[in-house]
Order: sequence, then structure tokens, then C-alpha cells
Amino acid sequence: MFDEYLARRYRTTTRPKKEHYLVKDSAAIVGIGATEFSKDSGRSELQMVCEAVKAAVDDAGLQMEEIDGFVRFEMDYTDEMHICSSLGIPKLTYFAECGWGGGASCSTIVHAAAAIAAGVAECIVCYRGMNEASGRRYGRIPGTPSIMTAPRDHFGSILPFGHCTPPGWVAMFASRYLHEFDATAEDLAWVSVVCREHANRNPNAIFYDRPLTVQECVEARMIIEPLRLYDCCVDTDGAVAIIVASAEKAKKLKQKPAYIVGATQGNATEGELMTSYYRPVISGLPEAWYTGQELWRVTGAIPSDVNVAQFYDAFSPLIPMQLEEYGFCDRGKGMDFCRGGDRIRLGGELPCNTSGSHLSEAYLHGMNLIAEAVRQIRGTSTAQVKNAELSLVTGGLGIPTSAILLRN
Amino acid sequence: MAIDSIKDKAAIVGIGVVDFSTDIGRTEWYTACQAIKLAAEEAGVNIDDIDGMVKSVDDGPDPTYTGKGLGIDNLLYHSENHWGTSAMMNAVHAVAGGLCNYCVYYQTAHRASGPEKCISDFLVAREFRDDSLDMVRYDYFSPFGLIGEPGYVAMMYRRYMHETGIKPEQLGWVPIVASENAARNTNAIFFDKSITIDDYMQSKLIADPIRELDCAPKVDGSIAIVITTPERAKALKQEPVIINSVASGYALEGQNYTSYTRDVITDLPEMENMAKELYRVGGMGPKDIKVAMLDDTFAPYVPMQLEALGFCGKGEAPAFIEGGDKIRVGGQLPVNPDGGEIGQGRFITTRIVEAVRQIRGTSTNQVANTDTVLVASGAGGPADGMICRKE
Amino acid sequence: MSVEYNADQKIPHPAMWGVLYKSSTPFWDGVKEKRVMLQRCKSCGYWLNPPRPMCPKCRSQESEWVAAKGTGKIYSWVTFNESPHSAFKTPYEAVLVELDEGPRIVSNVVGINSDELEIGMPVEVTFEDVAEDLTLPKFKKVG
Amino acid sequence: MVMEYNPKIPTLRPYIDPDNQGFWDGVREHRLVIQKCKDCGLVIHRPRPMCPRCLSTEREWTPSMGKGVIYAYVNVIYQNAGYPGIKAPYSVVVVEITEGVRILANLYDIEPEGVRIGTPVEICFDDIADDLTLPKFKRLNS
Repeated sequence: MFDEYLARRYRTTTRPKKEHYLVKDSAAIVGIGATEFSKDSGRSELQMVCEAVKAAVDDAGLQMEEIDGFVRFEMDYTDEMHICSSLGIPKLTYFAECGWGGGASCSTIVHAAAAIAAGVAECIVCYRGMNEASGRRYGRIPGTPSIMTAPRDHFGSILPFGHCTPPGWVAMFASRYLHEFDATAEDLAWVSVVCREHANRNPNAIFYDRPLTVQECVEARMIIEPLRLYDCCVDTDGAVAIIVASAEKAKKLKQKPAYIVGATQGNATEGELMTSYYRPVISGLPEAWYTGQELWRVTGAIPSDVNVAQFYDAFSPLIPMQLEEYGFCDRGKGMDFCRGGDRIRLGGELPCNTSGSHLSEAYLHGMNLIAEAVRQIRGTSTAQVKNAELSLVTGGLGIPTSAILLRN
Repeated sequence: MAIDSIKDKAAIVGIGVVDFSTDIGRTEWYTACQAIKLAAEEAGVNIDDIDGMVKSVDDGPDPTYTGKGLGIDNLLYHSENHWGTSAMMNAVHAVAGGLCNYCVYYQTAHRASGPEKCISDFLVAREFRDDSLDMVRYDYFSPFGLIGEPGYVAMMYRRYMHETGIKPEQLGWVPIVASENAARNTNAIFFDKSITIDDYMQSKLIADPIRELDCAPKVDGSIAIVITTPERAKALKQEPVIINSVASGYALEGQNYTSYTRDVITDLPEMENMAKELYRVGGMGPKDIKVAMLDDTFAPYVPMQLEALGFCGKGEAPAFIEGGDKIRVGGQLPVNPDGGEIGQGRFITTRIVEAVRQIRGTSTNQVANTDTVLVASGAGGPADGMICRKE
Repeated sequence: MSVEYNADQKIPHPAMWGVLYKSSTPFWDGVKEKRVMLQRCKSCGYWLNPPRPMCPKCRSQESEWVAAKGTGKIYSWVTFNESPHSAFKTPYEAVLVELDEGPRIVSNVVGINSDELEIGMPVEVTFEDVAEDLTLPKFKKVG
Repeated sequence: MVMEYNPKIPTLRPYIDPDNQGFWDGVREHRLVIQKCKDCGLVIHRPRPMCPRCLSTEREWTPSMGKGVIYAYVNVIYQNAGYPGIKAPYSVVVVEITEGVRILANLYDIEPEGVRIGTPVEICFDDIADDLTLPKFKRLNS
């Protein structure tokens, strides 16, 4: 009954040639800076972003004048002009934006690496600052729909039905995923428990001092069926800044560079802002599948080479779904991969979300995951994986997404 | 294996223009898909081969919606940029860096008939913005009635008149030349014959010293541009227009149109920084440019750009534009032969379309043997520019 | 001439939006106490106008709010013949005043009609209660 | 269980533009209509300007019986995670109708606890306000 054109087809003919992919090994992440993660920062997002950028510049051992590029989230409320006026950055030769909320996390690195590979800039700052906990919470009620007509038409098709918050949007995918692979709430609980274990080793995490058991997860308050309280990420006030520099410059700087082997984006048709319920199958994430296929193609790596992964986990079902889409296990086997938590725990086959990530450390639209991936390569993580050579980070789900692969 | 510069690493192979009007009667999603379909047909590129989409943030539906409307699956690269046509830089990086084969830059804006568009204009409720640039305007300017872009530009232009002594009769030549060129351009709907200096002087002073004719009128329209590498462009239908270089410019204490806190507020430091980078990467100078497509959303920015981009010395711009002879087609430096935004309505991508037509030789107002064209956008705020040349 | 307002319309004012941690709050608190407050970097004295969390020159985060004397010169002005907001009756002027301390702020004039206005004209601040919850700093001729 | 709307917080209205005008006009007249491409006959929901398969802009609205099964559902339990104007708990469902398209809507007469994937349902229309009619799904032949 569904037309074959809608079936998932992976474009094999007109891909760019592998050797034309200049981003490989031409840029590296040299600096990470973050503010504290809290429930009430007591200051403006602009101030937190300035602090994060300053911390990242000091971490990299750079001078503020050496920054000549900025990449921001389209959703971010702080403009790079205002930040540069506060930090005294005299000259920018590159400034870009990435749309789609969490999906933009790794695509900020895609833009930065592409600009550096094209020789347009040397040091580019990617940042995200949010007062989600104390200020305005995204998705409480989207308020006035944004002014571009296509999303207005989209908001207009869901808001009248009270379907107006991200937990609801992702719960619709999860309801289908749990149904098709007959998984239970207890399976989901293992994902949150493992993330919390890792957060209990990370003093920066919001839930650093609060352990979590599977029993607590299963009996937690129901938010939007089938998602319970601990299946949802922790709203946070905070800011993270990441500095990407060219490979030659990275060698001369203070920290051990995390070289960018590949940085790709993915976008599938019939898509909407987290409500793409009109595809033949909605228990999968085609955007993540396309991103993964392109990532493995241009980097030449295969999923089993990856030593540590930071999956975007705004909600717990997204981790098993991504394990399938990025090729770590077969379709529908994501839950079995996570059951018991042994394979995704530190020391397991593929340690995931080693900083506690969105479920337990902080929800900063994926930028705190990139910071953790860089720490794994540097060997300074609180849940350090032994000889971590390849570190994967993925972007937001339900929307066009992105992913990056880092190496030492 | 980075490359040292993006000189001549991309080419424009197709342009699609949807009819400009003041009441287009279709949604932006409709005209965006239409423009991309036209551009792909003109370039001879199959719609399914398009694997990259870039756009300006304010104008048009997101790449996902446009991809959904056109049935394009698996976009490898998508990006949006806030300021002017700086998204073209992302397209050039994506194509040059091998991230995608065919990247489409599209802009769709229905400012005349559509909902209030301008994000930074006060009319759009902004209650959720935190401490960002636009909040500065609402905290410090709006209680005193300084609202709307004509007002912001007028505050700066008053100071420019004081410091350079430019007369309204001199600035009037920018809209006059624009109306002459627009009269010959079928896509420009706001002038069917040239205006005179008296028409300009009688134009209403909406925000003294800015007149109504100094501002680009609102228009509905949609444009798409297909970009790919010069090698791949050889196999396509149209004669490729090589992108010699692309650059963006920024300067300290900058704001969009309201940089009042600088020592000198009557020049465009962003445009100067962009021009230095543009000429350095492209290996060109102001002398090599045959046609200049300048940002004339507001007329006072045209003389300021002539100085910032090095086409004339500091303070010489008022004399340069007086009489209009130097900036007419056939003059020393033809400016906006298609009538610019004052003639066609506020739509920044019309400059790139005209640059492509000038180089292909298919413009309604063709300048003889044009081989290099400079396009500049974002006057008054973060600037971006591009130089394209014949193959 | 000074600005006239349409009674039924609400004058746009930052307090209208419940946005937390705004950097302009000290300015408007100062206006309530009939003083023009300006932000300055504690370590190098660079005027942070518009206010911001960090000083671009020395990048220190310590800043202080100082009361300006309130005298300055007209740096530029706009006469609105077409009103961009329903609260303002046309024609009215918005002026950019360069305070003697250096920074420039946007304001309105009181008791100066448009043909008297010229660049460099000395002015001094006066406070006008334009609405029950809103006082605005405006500028009038010196003396 | 009929959903309770709080009049003090009005329900947000759908955004009607030339592309989805036909669908919402049909809803106001208590008819479910789906967009169909005149050239290649592709039936597709969430109305859009162009047929994604043959890129023609000629389209028409075909009436639909509105019979189908619940394909996926969510039950909003925690009031803050839902719309304050609608009293929780309420459910939002994606129904796959026989024409092969899916529609997002609320349920009319099924309690949130009783919602199952696969339950047969049919369309009905709820006039919430004089300018707002929303499609909903109720149990088949009930």
C-alpha cells in the first residue's frame, strides 16, 4: 500500500568520490570549555557562552585573537556578533549556523571542518548555551510558531491535538519500536541505569551523587506513555564550547589533538520536525542510517573498529535505535545489545555515553557529548576506555542529524 | 589533505527564478520547490542527484521540507546561514570539500503577501529571546521609538551626511540608475520607466533623511542556484560560471544596521575586511572587476560600499555616483545592471542571478565583454561577497 | 518637539518580557532613581555599551555600573514621519546622544523642535514619566 | 471519555495556507479528504504543493472513508508535558487508514488505558469551538 518510492533507498550512484573528501584528517578538535551544569545558572546565556569560549581558548592554549570562525546553532539565542563584542575577537572570516536543534550538534563540526579543509579559517569555535532549566524550556509550549511558513504548517498540524512537546514526539516512535520488537519498559531501564553509572563517576554531572536502579526506573512517574521520568533527559542550564583547528596548527597546541576522521550529515525525505510519522516504517531512524552509511564510507572505518561511542540520548529508546542504525547490531537487536547493560558499560564491548550524557550529566543539545568524546581521545575522561583510538559522536534524532568520528 | 584556498573550486551551473510579484498566491514551500525544479532543468541535473541544500535562515522552508516536497532522499549536506548570502560559502565548501556533488542554494521570501518576515523587526513578538543582539534593540531603542530598519539606517546616514557633506541630489542618482536598469528588466516590477531627480526629491521622507525611494520595496519571489565543481560542470547544459572566490567579513562592536557604538559609524569595516579576504583568495583587485552587484537594500549603503570595496577613494563616493554616468551600464563601473533590490524588491539573491547572466551574456542589460563580476551583500552588518568569472 | 504617545497603546519596554538575567536591568533600575547608569570594566575602564558580560579589551568579567553626569552632545537623529509602532504619534525624533563620558545612547528630545536640532548641540538629561510604570531618560537644551 | 478543553486557555488553531486549505475545509464540513496527484495518482498525506514522485503541481482532494487501525499512540499523563488547555490524561494517535496514508489525531471515545496498536477505528469530527473543528477517531462501528 505504500509507494515504492517512499521505501528507504540508499543512493549508491552519485556519491562524491572518496578521495575527493578533503575533511578527512585535515582538522582536529583542540579545545573544549564548559560552564558548570546546574538547574539555575543565575546568569544569562550570553555570559555562560562567553565563559565557555574563554575556557575552551585557554584549554587549547590559543590567543583570543587567533579565533577566526564561529559556528552556532540556529536555535541559539546568542549571536556571534554579541559574543565577539564581549570577547574582543577582532576578525572573523567564517560564521555559519546549523539548523535542527540537537541534530546540529555534530553538524557544527561538519561545517567547521569543511571550512578548515577549504582553507578559509584556522580556528573555529562551535558553541551552545542554554538556560533550559531556569529560563524558557523548549517545547513546554512552542508559543508563537516560528515565522517560516513550512514549520508553521507543521506546528499547525500537531499543536491543536496537544501534541506539543519533544517527549510526546519521540514517544510516538518509541511506541512503535517497542511494539514491533516487543521490548518492555525494563529493557529501556538498562539504558538509563548504565548512563547513570557513568554519571556517578563524573563530578560535573547533575546526578553525580544519585545512583539509579532498574526498579526505580520501572516505577518512576509516567511522563508520556511509554516514556517514564528517567527515560527523559535532564533539563540543564549551562554552555559548552568546542574549538576546531587545522591539523598542522593542532600539533603545535597545548592539548593532544582529537583528529576528525570523518564528519557527515544525514537527511531523509518525508521528514518533519520530530514528527515524521508518514514513512513506511517509523520504528527506525533513516536520517541516522544515512549519516552512518556515509560516515563509514568516507572514513573507511567499520563499526567494530569504534572503541567508545557517545549516542545522542535525549530519550532512552534512542540509544538502542542508534545501535541498529549505525551498524553495531542487526535491526531490532538494539534492545538485546543493551539488556543487562554489560555490553554498553565501561569495559564492555562498546562503552556508551561515558560521561552520563543527556540522561544523567546534562542536556546541552549534544555539545557535552562531543566534549566527552574528545576527553576519551585525550585519555582524561572520568570513565576512561583503555586505548580509545576511535571515538564516535552522533547528533539529535527525529530530525536531520549528523555524526563525527575522532581518532588520536 | 586540506587545500590551501577555494579559488576556482566551484561553479554555478544553473539558475531558477520564479516570477516576482507582490501577491504570489502560493506558499513559500510551493515556490521553493518550483525554483529548484527550474534550476535543475536549466542545469541539466536530475532532481535526485541534488544532495546538498543551503539557504539563508530567514527565507524559505528548511532543507527537510524542500527535500520532502521534491522527493529528494538522503541529502548529504544541509546548512543555513543568518547573514545575507553567506550560505554560498557553505555551498562552495561542501562542493570543494567533496561533501556533496550538486549543492542547491535557494531563497524564497514572500515579504509582500506573506506573514511578517523580518526576524529582527520589532513587530514580531520576541519574548523568548534572552540576551542577544536583537534584545539590545528592544531594551535600548524601542522605548524611544527607534524601530524598524529604515530608522536604524537613517540614524547612521544623518551622521554620514554630516561627515561627508553628501547631498540628497547626489544620493538620488542610486535609485535613478536603479530605475533606468529596472525599466529594461522584465523581472523588475516596480519601475516601467526611469524616475527623475524631482521624483526622488518629492519621495516621502519616511524616516528623515531616508526617503521611500531609498528603500527596497517588499516583494514575493523565489530563486534557486545549482553549484558544483568546475570539472563536473563541463558535462552540463549551461556554460559554467566559475566562482573565483567567496568571503565573509566581520568587525568588532558590530550589529546589524545599528553599530552606533563604534568610534566612526559612517563606514563599513565588515565590508572592508571581507573585500581584503575576497581579493586575497581570488588573486584579484578592484581594477579587474567589470560589474559590481552591490547591496542596495538601502540606497546610502551603495556609496559606502564603493569606498569599502576599493572602487573609489575615501570620501570620493558622492562624486562617483553623481550624475550616474560612472555607475550606468557603459560607465566606468556598472552597478546593479538588473535594477538591484530598489528595482526588483528586497531579495538578496537577485544579485547572484544577475552576475551569472552578465557572465553568460544573457542579461536584459548586458555590459560589453564582462568576464569578472563582484557580488556583495550584508551592508551595515556582517558582510559576505563573491567574485565570479568566465571560464 | 517632544514625543506624544497614543494613550491606548502600550509603549514597548524591556520589562514587558519576563526574560531572566537581562544585562539591561541595572540601566532601567537606575532610570527609576532618575540616574543614567552605564557599565564600565573594573580593571581597564573600557565602557561596555551596550552592556555585556565581559570586557573585550582585557577580558575580565568584573564590571561596575557608574552613574553618568547626564550631559552630552547630539551625535545624530532621525525624524519619523511614518510611525513604525502604534504607540508613537508622528512626527517625532529619536536622537543618538554622545555623553561626555564617551558612550552613546539612543533617546528622545524634550522641548527642542526639529529645525533647531543640529549635530554637536549640547544637551542634558531629564526624566519623563511616560506611563504609570515607565519613566524614560530624555534630553533637553542645556541651561 | 471525551477530552476536556479549558476555555480559559484556547486550543491552538491549525495554520491554514493554500497547500492544506482543502484538508481543513473538508474537516470543517466533517469530510476527510486526502491529497491525490492528478498526473500519477499518488495519494499522500500531510498536504504539500508538489507530488514528490512526479513533481507535478496538479493535485485534487479525494474523499476517504476514514477507516483504519491505530498504528502508533502516546498517552499524555503528566500535565506539564502536554498542552495546558487540554486536561491530562489524553491520547494522541497516528492512524493508518485504508487508503494507505497516516493521520495524526486524538481519540474520541477510547480511554488512554484501553489504547492498543491495531485497534480498528474510524474518523469522526469534534466541533470544539465555532471556528475550530478537529478530526478524531472513535472505535469502529461503535
